[in-house]
Amino acid sequence: MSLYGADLLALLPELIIVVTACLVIALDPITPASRRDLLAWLSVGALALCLGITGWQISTLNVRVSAFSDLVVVDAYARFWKILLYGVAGLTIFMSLPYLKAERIHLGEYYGFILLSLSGMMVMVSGADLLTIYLGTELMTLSLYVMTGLNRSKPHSLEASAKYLVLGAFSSGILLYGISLLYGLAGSTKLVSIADAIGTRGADDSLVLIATILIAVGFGFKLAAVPFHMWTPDVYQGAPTSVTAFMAVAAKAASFAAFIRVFVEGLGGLKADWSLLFLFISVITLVLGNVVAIVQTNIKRMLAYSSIAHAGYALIGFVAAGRGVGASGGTPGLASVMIYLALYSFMTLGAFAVIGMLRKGGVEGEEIEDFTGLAKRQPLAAFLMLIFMGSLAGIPPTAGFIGKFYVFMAAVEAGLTWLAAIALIFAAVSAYYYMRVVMVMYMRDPTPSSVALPHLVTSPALSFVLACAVAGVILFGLYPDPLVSFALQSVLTLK
Amino acid sequence: MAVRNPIYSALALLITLFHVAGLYVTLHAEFLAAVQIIVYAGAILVLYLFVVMLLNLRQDIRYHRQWPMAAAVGVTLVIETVILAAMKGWTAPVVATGTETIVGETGNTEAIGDVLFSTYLFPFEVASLILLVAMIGAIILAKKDIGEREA
Amino acid sequence: MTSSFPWLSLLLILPLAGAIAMYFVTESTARWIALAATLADLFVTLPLWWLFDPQASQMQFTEHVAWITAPPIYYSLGLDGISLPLVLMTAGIMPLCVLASWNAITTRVRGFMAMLLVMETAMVGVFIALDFVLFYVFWEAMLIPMYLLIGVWGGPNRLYAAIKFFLYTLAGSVLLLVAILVLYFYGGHTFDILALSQGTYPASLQMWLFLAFFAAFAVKVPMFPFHTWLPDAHVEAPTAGSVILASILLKMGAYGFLRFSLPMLPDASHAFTPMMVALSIVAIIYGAYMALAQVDLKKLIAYSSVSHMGFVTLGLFVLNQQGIEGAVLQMVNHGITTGGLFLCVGMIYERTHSRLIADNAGLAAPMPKYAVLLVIFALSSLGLPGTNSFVGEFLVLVGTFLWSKVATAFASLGIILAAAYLLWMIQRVVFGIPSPHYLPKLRDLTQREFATLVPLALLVFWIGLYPNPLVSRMHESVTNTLASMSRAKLAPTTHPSAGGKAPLLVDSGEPLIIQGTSR
Amino acid sequence: MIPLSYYLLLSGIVFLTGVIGVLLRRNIIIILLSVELMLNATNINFVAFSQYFHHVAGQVFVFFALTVAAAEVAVGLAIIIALYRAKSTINIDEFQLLKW
Repeated sequence: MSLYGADLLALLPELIIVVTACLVIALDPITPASRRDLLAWLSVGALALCLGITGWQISTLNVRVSAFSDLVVVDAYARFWKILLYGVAGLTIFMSLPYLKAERIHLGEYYGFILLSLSGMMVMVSGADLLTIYLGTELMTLSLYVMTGLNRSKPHSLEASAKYLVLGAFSSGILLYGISLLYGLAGSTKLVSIADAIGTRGADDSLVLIATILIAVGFGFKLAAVPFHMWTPDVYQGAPTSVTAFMAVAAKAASFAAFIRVFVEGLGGLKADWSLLFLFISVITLVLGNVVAIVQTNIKRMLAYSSIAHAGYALIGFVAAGRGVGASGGTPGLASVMIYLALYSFMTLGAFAVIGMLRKGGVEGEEIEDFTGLAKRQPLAAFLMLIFMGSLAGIPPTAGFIGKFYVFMAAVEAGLTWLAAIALIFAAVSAYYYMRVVMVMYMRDPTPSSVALPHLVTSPALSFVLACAVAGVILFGLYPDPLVSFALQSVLTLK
Repeated sequence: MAVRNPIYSALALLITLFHVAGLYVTLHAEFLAAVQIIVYAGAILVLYLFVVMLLNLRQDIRYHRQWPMAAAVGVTLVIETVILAAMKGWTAPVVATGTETIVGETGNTEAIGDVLFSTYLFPFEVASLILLVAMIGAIILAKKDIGEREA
Repeated sequence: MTSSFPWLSLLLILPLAGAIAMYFVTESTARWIALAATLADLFVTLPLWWLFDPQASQMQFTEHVAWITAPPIYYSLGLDGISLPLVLMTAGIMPLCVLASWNAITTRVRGFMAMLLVMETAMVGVFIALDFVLFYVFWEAMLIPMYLLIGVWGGPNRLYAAIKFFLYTLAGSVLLLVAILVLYFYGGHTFDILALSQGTYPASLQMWLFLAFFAAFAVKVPMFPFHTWLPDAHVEAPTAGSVILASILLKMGAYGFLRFSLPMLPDASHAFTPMMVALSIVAIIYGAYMALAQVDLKKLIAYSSVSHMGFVTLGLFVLNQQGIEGAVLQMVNHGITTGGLFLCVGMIYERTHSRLIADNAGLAAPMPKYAVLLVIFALSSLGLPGTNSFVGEFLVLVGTFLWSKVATAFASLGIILAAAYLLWMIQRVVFGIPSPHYLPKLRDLTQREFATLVPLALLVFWIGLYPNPLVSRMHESVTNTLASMSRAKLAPTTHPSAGGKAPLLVDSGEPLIIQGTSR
Repeated sequence: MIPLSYYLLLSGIVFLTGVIGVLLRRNIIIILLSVELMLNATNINFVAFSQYFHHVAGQVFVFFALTVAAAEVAVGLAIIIALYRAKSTINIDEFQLLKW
């Protein structure tokens, strides 16, 4: 019997990603600068291969496979997120190709970091033990710290990286302390043992509560939930746009995936407590995110606050899951979070792709004012941005509406009608700042005095990203059935 | 009182780290005690000191502008902890009956080495990736001429 | 009666296809494509008038296709006597909007026409959707095209007007979504509008749902305290936008009250009747009073719309056959008349580039054809016997009389005020002394413009003199609505998860809809 | 034999010291040093519990936590050096950090 043969087979996608990442990093010094595109294509090829393997796993092993002494599991839930993450990473690489060249930071290592970060995310979504989840989180964020600081010609890039690192390390410390307390309670860091221990000890133990709160705070930072959001705007603004997109979509999705698994599988016995905690957090998150976004003038900063607000919406589905009643329990709520984040990826990636295209006199145009009159010069790009903004605002028939629909449906089913009402009112508030971008693009003429008119740097790779994003937004907006049933089935493997 | 010079802070931390290593010894974690001194004191702290001296930081305006807020948060946390601990008490942990290796039969170092390459092989690999990222990341970030690489 | 031919889907697809075609054509052909698409839609709609069975009270031409499985949402369409006239009116108005924009819109014609066509799909969709989620999708899908119509092609203050319109309508309708979701769980896990209309709901829940519906529909109508977006939007929108707003969009709020509030929430509707009637009467008098004070033609007509829509909500909420039939008729009438008036204003604006009454005085001599048509529409708007509005307002007032004589008296004031502001407007615009500065610009109507206005004028007289075909077609549906109101049996106050399982009207095996036993 | 609760109390104090240090101090290096305090508090917990349970799992966790701490420091100090080169300051207030 080969040592760990079956285990390695279950984690074949991770293996491929890691090997490709090392290969990309190793090949970078011997690749001439003009041929560096090849490294990107190599990475995309690995992602496509993994997508095929994970897809094949879905059709063959529709069960929960544990590997490496139960430290990781490969189940339908993990596969849902992995497929999403492959897609996001692939589109990010496509988006990065022209962007990095335009910013003159086209490094081969960049693609290696994307893949290493991705492998961290994959460990996170598969982790069945707090140790693996913690290590996966660190692998993801460490790569992101480096990628954030990559663009040194921009004044904010390194600063953003420093902020990200300090607050990231701080939050990991808090998370780790919570984990250590849970270890003290359960004698193991496996989620199943923790669930057992909480089952026997009950929720009244003060140490259980402290540990839960600390872990909630630690994850709160990763999810950018208020009041742990303060790193988000600075980091989103300072990071290179393609990295921001990757962070806003993939890191958020992976954090949510691990977060849900920890709280449902490990701390499921404390449902009543944490659903109350996150009820408050979700309300202040979406209120603050939406209100502060109104006053932003930098579009990346605005999207950062919007991303905070969207985390609030996704948390509503999570709270609904905690309050879920009856036989279906939290299933609709958890599925709604998965649907929401999957759909959110399309529109956010699309919006950031448009932002990354916009150049103004050699530098990136990222002020909202830079979009002035875009509809006249680049009608198609402006129209795509219109669709993404409408989708972010949740206007049907776009994907954003479907995401909100399922979240609010879960909330109403769990008896949180008032929460749905508040959230929807703030969705109307959010429409104001999304529509302001549309207004600037369509209804204002560029002032003749502005010296450098913004223009778009297009490339086939970017067109592909935009086409994928807009197709996702429209097709899932019109026919979300495949995604919904996939999410509903996947969530059932969560114990 | 907070010490003004970051070097003193780092040296104070070094002492703390030695003490923690001592605690490990009392807890029969000899291997970790050694690692603590080698990695923390020998590598991490030296790195800190190196950077502090490289950047030649002497002056340090001590407190953050928002220190009243931070102090309030800190005090609240302390009170909360005390209340929670006093109120509910802490029941003794259940001794798990897992399959994890029991310390003591073999030596501490041997036991850790044993599980590290069997039970915890997967995290070990992930940790190696983390170190890889840190290494390459530090090189990329600290290198001077990143922009000029693009032809 | 289920027709095998998907008439209604065709109605939705034709304009959408036209909108997509805009991407591939040149600016000059865009106008022709848009005209062709809207006319094609009209010609698909017209046969429905004869195919419609006036004796049947249920939905006709229904289509029912599964769209989303969990929760069960259907692509479900159908027409009854209430929606048929509104769909016909929509299909009839749209070609006129295209014609009215023929020369008025010079920039980004393709985009403009595409937005008009998307609007048509959404508006028709709202009137024919039989699934609540589908309805909501169409309802919200109108927001962005209308926002762009006002904001891109509108007047000088268009940015303010567009965002105001957008936020008012969106803020109103978000609560509608919550209400829809709540109804889903209380009404037996279905979004089917007809099934939900048969359900019974606890009284306190009905009150909350009514308020949520009210927020959405009252903003759209617009009812009195929520009307402030309307003058801005009407004034700043291009002519076609004003016509769409006045003729069709405003009807959606009233249609929502009639289709959802009344049959689904009969007890709440009864309870809120005094409030609704009071607000309607305030709107009638306030709108007319404000219209008296306007010097801008578009603003005058905008406020007259507030007044006239007050009659519609008044007729709906006196909750009797005459009142509701009058209201539906008045919806169609207002669409024709006000649409005509806005078209007239748009035409004179193209000539003088001013909408002020003072600048457009004395048109009878230089523009006789125009003057005649303007007078016709104005007289129709003030409810002169023989014109369409007379029939509608008369029916509404009869219905109101059955409910309260005092309310009728107050509502009649509105008619008198309408006569005052419209006749005064006519006196100045048609028979005043033309200002010499503008006189050379006053050419009479071109053939295109004439063709735009004459169909509406014919409808004014046809409905005014012979409304029976229209009324007879809506009779059964209104009876049906009232019948479903009179059941008015309150459900016991329970959360659906507390009691037994509600009957599943639309079956589905998905786990999402399984209800628990207790919380 | 020292009771377990003594270790927990100590680690709690060290952890809070670290948290307050992060929130209060404004020099980015000292903030990172405070984070090290937090991590050490965690490690004390792990080792104490590990001894209590007679399980090696806690010690393994400490081993990994140490690895991560080293990696974080390496990247963090690299960023600081680059930042100092660009701005000649590592004072956190100049970056507008920790805005509430």
